[in-house]
Amino acid sequence: MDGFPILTTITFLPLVGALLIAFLPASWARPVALGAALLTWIASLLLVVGFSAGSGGFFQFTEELSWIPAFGIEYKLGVDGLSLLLVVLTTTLSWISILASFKPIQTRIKEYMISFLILEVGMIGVFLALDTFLFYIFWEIVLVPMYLIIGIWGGANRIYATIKFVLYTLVGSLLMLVAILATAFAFQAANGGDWTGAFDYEVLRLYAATAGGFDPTLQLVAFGAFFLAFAIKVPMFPFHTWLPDAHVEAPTAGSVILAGVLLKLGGYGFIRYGLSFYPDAAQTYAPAIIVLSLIAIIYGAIVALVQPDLKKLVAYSSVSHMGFVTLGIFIFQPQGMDGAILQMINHGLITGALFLLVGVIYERTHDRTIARMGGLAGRTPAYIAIMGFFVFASAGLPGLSGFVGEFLVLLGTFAFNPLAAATATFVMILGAAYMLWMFQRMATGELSSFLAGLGKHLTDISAVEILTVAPLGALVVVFGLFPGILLNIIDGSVTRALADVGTGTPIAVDPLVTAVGLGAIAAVIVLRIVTLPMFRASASAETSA
Amino acid sequence: MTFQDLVTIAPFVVAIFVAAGVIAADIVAPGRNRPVLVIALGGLAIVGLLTIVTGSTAATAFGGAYRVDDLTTFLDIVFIGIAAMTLLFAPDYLESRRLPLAEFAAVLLFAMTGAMLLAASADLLVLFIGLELMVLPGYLLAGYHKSDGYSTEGAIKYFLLGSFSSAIFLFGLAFVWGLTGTTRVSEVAAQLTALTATGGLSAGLALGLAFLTTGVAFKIAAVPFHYWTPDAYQGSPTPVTGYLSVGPKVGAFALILRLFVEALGPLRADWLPIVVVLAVLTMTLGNLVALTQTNVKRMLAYSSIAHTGYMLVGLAAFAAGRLEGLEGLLYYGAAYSVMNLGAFGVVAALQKRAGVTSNLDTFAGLGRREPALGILMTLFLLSLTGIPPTAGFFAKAYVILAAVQASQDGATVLGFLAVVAVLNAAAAAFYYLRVVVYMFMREPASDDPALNHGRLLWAGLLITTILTVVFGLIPGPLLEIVGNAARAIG
Amino acid sequence: MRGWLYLLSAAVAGAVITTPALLIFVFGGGSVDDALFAALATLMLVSALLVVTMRDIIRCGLAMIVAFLALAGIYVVVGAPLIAAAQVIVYIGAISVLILFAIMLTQSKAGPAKLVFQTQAAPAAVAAVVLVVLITLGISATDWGEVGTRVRLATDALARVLFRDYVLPFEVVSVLLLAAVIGGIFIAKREDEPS
Amino acid sequence: MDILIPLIALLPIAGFLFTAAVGRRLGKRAHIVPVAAVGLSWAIAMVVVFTTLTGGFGEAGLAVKLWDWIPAGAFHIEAAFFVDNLTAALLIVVTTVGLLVHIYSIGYMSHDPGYWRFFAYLNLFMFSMLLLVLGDSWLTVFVAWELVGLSSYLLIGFWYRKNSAALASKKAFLVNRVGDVGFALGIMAIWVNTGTLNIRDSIEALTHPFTGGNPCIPVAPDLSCASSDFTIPVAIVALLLFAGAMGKSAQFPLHVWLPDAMEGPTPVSALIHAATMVNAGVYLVARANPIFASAPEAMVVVAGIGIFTALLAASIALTQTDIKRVLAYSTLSQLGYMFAALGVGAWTAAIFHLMAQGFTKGLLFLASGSVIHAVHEEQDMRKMGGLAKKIPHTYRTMLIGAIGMAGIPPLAGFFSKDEILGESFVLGFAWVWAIGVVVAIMTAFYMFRLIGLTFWGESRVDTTVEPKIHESPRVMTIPLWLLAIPAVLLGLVLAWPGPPLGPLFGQSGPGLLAGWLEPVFAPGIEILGRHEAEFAIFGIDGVLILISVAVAVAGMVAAWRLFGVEIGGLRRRGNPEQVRDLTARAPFLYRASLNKWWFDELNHVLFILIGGRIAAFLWWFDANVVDGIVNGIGAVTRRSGGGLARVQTGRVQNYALGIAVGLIVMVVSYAMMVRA
Amino acid sequence: MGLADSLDAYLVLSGALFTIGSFGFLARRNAISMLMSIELMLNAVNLAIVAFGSFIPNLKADGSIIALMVMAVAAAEATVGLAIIIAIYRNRKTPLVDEYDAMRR
Repeated sequence: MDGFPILTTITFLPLVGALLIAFLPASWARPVALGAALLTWIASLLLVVGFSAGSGGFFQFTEELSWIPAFGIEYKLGVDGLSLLLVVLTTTLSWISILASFKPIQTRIKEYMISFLILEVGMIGVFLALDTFLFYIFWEIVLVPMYLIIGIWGGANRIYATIKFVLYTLVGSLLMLVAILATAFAFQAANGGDWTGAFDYEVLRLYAATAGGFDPTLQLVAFGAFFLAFAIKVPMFPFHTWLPDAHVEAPTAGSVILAGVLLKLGGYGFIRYGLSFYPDAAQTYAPAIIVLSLIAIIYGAIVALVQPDLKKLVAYSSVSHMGFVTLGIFIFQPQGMDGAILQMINHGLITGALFLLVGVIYERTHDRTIARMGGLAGRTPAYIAIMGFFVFASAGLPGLSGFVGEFLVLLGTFAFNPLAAATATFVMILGAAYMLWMFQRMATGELSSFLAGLGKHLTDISAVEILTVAPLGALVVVFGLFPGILLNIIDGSVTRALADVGTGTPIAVDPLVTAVGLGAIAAVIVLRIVTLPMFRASASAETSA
Repeated sequence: MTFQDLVTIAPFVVAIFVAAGVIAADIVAPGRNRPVLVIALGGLAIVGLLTIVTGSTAATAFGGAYRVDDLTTFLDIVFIGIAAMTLLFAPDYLESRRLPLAEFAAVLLFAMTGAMLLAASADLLVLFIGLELMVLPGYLLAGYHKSDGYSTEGAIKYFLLGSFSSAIFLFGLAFVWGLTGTTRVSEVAAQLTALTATGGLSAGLALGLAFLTTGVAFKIAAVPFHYWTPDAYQGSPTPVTGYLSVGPKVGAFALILRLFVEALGPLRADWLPIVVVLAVLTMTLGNLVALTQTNVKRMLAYSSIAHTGYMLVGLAAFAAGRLEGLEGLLYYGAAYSVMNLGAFGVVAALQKRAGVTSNLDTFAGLGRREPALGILMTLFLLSLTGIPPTAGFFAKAYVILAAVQASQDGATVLGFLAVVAVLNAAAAAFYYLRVVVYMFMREPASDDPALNHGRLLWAGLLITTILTVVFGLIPGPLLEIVGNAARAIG
Repeated sequence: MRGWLYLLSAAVAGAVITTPALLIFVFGGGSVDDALFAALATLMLVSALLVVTMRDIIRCGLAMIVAFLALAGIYVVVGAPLIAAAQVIVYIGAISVLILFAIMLTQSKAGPAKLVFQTQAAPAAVAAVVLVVLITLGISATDWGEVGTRVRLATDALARVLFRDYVLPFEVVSVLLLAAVIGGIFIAKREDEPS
Repeated sequence: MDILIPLIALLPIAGFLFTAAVGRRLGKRAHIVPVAAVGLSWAIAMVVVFTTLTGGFGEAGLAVKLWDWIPAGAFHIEAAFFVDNLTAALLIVVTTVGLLVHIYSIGYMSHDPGYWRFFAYLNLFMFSMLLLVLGDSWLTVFVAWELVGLSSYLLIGFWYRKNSAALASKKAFLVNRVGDVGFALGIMAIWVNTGTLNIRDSIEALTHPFTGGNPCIPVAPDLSCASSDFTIPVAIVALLLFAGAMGKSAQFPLHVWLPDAMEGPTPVSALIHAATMVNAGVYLVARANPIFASAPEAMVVVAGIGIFTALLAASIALTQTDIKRVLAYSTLSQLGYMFAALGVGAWTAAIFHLMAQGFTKGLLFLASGSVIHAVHEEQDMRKMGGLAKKIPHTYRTMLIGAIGMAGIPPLAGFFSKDEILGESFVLGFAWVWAIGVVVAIMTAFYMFRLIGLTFWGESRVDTTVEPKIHESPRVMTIPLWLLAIPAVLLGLVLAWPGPPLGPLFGQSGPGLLAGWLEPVFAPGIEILGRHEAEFAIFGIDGVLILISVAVAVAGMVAAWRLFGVEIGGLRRRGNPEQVRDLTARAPFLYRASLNKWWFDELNHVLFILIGGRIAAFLWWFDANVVDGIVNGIGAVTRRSGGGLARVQTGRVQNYALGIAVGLIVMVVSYAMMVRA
Repeated sequence: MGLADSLDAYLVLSGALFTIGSFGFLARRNAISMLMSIELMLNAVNLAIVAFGSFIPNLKADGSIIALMVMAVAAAEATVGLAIIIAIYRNRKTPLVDEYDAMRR
């Protein structure tokens, strides 16, 4: 496969599909979209076949093309274990989501499929880009189609949700742009004013690893910017509030991709850029990030306990689960990092499936209020059986994939600090609690009057719908029993990332600065609480004007 | 005046003749658009060619009053392009309002010649006259829809404040002239270097500088001298608004380049802080107020103010010692012109049906009624927001890069400026995307049938679209050009 | 009766204007030019003030003409007779007349003060005062390089300079006027006339 | 063997998958495959057990590796099975009771629409349970640990239409999870201490830290040798493991789920909540005996909690009216005994009691199921009575079970319980023994209260049901009798010291079971530094035996006095008045017992009321503060924009003034830069 | 040295005239008055220029030239301005500028 630009192919195959759809009649949109996505998927599988896991964390199938020579910006793609898995996850979820949108999406199907395929391009690109500038471009490209998908095909309050999503993400990513440029220039300056390689991931990484890397102040600031961008995407507490809104309003497939892939962009960014470029800063920030992660894990779970809406519940569970990812990354432990990556994949599969299943019931009831469900086990046994499977998978039932990742993270954390581990492990109970609560309310008891009222509209899960979740279920089992498959692939990347960050030593930050920062945060919170009566929480009307 | 001089200023002269030719054509065949357009566009093509040909070699004419260098060429091309685009967008709009094209074209071309002169001037007096030649027709264009109260209101506001600021500017000019004793830009610079070398900034010089800054800040619509912009933009006929939002703006920046960067270059340490403050105010206020606008033209007016701010960031970066700042400024100018013209082109297209306002509701469901326009508008708006891969994104990235560089050189305030810039960009996303919301996420307010737009309009939109994408995806060539242009004076 | 009043007021005005000149001339021991300058300057400033303060806009226009005349005089004093001539021709001959015509066209009558002055007249005055103070300070604090005495320049020299160094601006100004006229005519034309 | 051992566990899972896939279509034939699967795995298990106990694998036992489960660098887990004598002992109980329950269910569930589902779940459970006892690494055990939780969840909530069942199943799972957290942390602690999760290696490393001579056991993360200064103290490790055991074996305070679990079908109660799953905790602690042995303080905790649970549960069982709940609490109480035994270090006794209880309790539950079946799903004993003649097989088998529970020689129940009491006394835990004796009285009392209320006296059965009462089909009664056999003989077989009649002549030796388990518990005993106590039937042991028999009889008699008795010639009517004024005399104790010491109420307050408040508050916090700040920023921005827009008055002069002011500011600011 | 011979005197004078003009511009409501004010300001500038021209030796005639140009420009401005005033007067029937506030915020 060498020579043939497979990565470019994978990245832009969906775009081809999008263009085709643009020029074909609307009736073709569905098949063409699915076809394009499937082709991409197959291509990515070929990539897996061709990928040699043993060869350490080096990038494979790299493609290099001078793009903006003035700044040494290149079109450079490459894949290592980490990106490989995420790309495959993306391509898989993409065709599944497209398939899942066939029935729900009836209006403006052309635009929908086009946006979706472009979205796929962006996501794949983010994972494959080896040039910070290119990375940023793909990163932003992801934004637009998602904005449209939520905003056009979303629920009642979609505009508020989508604008919140975009603005929130944009704030982070634009600051990240500044950081990217600053880093590039710092390199150029150190490189005697030569721009070549100033945006090249591998060059920068090497530079960061050697000769003390970037200047501490730059590291602190730049990492801060990157952190914000990634933390918002992950999303880490307290930057998570866009997620529930976005999930609730987004169409099913949108939620699937949102939870399945977009959230992973953050984790990926941390591992790929945060740790490798600014090891010292990473070491400096790590404690704070770990604390935030722990908060997210517990907080998300507790809040999920009282969610009245299926999607909101799953959304908050995502906050909790993604907390494990950041936790696993920033304890700088092999097990933790392995676990974090596994957790990303598994969360993608499981939560993706959960959203699909929520979509299934929503299709029939046009309602997601848990209180109105009940007694589905009798009416739609197959659906409930599948639901149950993923509910327990999400609750981290051993033997299914969710468990391995979580446990590895906990293990690493325990080695890092038993108390932190104890805190995080506590979520085993909460996680089971909200999941079972939801499941019981949906499945057991007599068929609720609301559902009964739907009469024969309330059919059991259809073959197509099963087809959408079945692959995910299969993977959940396989990865649960043979996580080795994944672990071997990511091994190299993990080792490299840890080696990179290992070179870092915490930077001494003036306690005054810290104090001032904390003071500011406290002030904001207080201010907010004081002004509660002034701006009610439902700024939705105002913002969506 | 030698023959050589004539050759050097050939583009300028020809431009004037084109303008005159348009009038002549109208006299010969009154009220017919085709000949006007043929002459105007054809003429512009010739002027463009001449510019490129003559611009290939740097030269001066009239004893150094007129100067051709890479900067001149670049700016002239931009101005010619702007004029051409405006001419492409205007006919439909004017026709539906029974407004003659000939005078419009003529006045527009005169304005363009003014801008060209501005870009080429190496003499303060020429600079001033070029400026006037650029803005006076602007007043007229603003009021071109003379039967419309808004148009004339905008015009008179624009005129009164404009001439007020002209007077201020001129006053400052007089002082600088009095102190340096010359009108030749190069000599002024030399003199100032000498003056500041000894006594530093003298009171009179400060006075002149203050008046000049004020006058220029007004022309580029920098806060707090921006008041005229929203009213003038909103009132003017939409194609004119499109022109005003880019032509005079880029022209004013040309003025800045020639006057502040070249003539007052030695004083850059003194005007840098002012520029920084202006940049922050301009970006922030422009964006904040734009958030609350419900009229797209007015919203774009405020957004244009904000964009001035971003360009000022580039200027500041230059003043802080980074030539990249200048390049960024120029790149931004070009990118901004393209995308903003495109956006206004769409607005103008929508207003083809007379009486259609530019309110947000007009855009409701546009994506349904006229998908093509909707998608193009989205592209332009994304570009204005600064989302890759569009011209707007790369331009922003460029000025920010310059600012970051300057800050790492030691001028920390520039780093702050960069952060303010990106935060503003984020805020700006809200109002730009709101238009997208209306176009794609709202149902059409009226079920008017889709309009059929003229071929010219589509051509204009096509060009702007292509350029918007190209400047975003393949910035290489343009980077080369602006690089040379910047080096010509930096 | 009314006639007398006019005469009286004219006399008063004359007194006001000439007093400073006389003072300088007699007690200040200044030259004739000084006296002339003082008188003209006072006349200009007073009439300028009248321009911006009088209610009847027609009288404002007339006062403006007076101010321009005074300025022309000052030009003579400072030694630029040609400019003085141009001043008379261009401003009094062209612009003032133009303005008077406009006044006729827009036939605005004299009104009570609130119709004449903005509500913000007071702050405007303050601003103006601050500005003039600043300017004065700035000017007086500046050393204007080697300042000679007034040079009365010969017309031929002027012409030479004009057609050597300033031919381009000269040409361009004509273009400017052309543009202004073309546009102006169109804008000022009535809508219903065939365009 | 390497194939057979995995098969034991894999056959049931195969059965599960098969039934889950196609069971729905099989209708009434759905049971064939599952039962066959379990039967087969029973047969294999027996072979394995025999080979093991006859020393086929030597003392170390046999490990079978399947594949590398989690190869994460220093953290390396194999999916492997392991069989030694302890496992074998458990296998006997699990597979036998499991098989019998399967057979019994054919009859019991025959009318249930979810017939196939039931067998699928049962198979799933069998797999999980077998995995639990066969697992070779802590993590494998943990997997099984959770899986039995899952299958128990499914089976308790089997009748999903019943809300009570659904809630009970959820409760069971969550309460178990609480324990599992402890277990999980314990596992992590073990790994951090020893760098391995293989049960034997890690125990070796924990109990014999690296000191020159001992082999080096690599410790994560840097894979150095495990030395005695562990990151986590062994006592903590032990207690964490015990926390897991508490969850599964429903020890105080995590006992609340077990009684509710009776919402499930009776066979489930018999299999999971009496015979097998609830014993997992005992197995775990026994398995980890060296760890506990090296942390005596932890053992005291175990003993304390165990015996307290025994007392608590027994006290509740005294007054319950639901036949199954009585049994449930007795199960709790007996589990308490086992932990007491584990705590005092009488591991063999604990396992012995486990096995004895496994059969006895299984028998009692199945019998009670048969009773309930007979009176048409009525579980309230106040609506029974006088059933002895109507359902003789059930009556007889249940009576046997009751006598065993009461602790009358020579039934299994007697031997095992007496072993525990005796050992704890001998080992110097007199308090444990004392409480144990009290519990013994209660046990005998409530068991015969149950028998009395259910089978003796005049019938209180609903008149509509009365005529339809009938004995259960063979498919149900046969398993009862089959279970009765071990319930009677197991004790004699396993515990008889030395040759027949030997003890009478002072001869003694370790019982059969003790012999089997010797290698397993040797390390623990060695660490405790304890030499075998001589068994003296005419010495202290004899006295203890007499005491426990006496108290057993006392309990029975008390029950007879109050609730009557009808065995052979022995007849006596019950005496409700006496019951009434007894309850009236100790009203608090009565109500406490009746209301299960208000534990459910307490939990409701703690978790539903308080916890719910907290969650609700956090949600409010999320919406109003965390998100509120975000929206607030947005709102402030927009409003400030609106404010600034006011500058745009539309009046030229205002603008001009603005410009003029700007000009002035400009002049001033430049003037400030004047350096002259 | 006398008043007429000091550059400062002329400059201050022009400054005064300039501010008077700007005051008029800020204070008057009538469009034409404002136009006149602007003319005053331009004249002030001219005065400054001419003064410079005749006082600073190496400027020589340039001052007068520039002044001439400025006059021309002023004329052009006046033309345009009056045209616009007439146009809007036609629409609004009032010369009072502060009543042209249909567009605001």
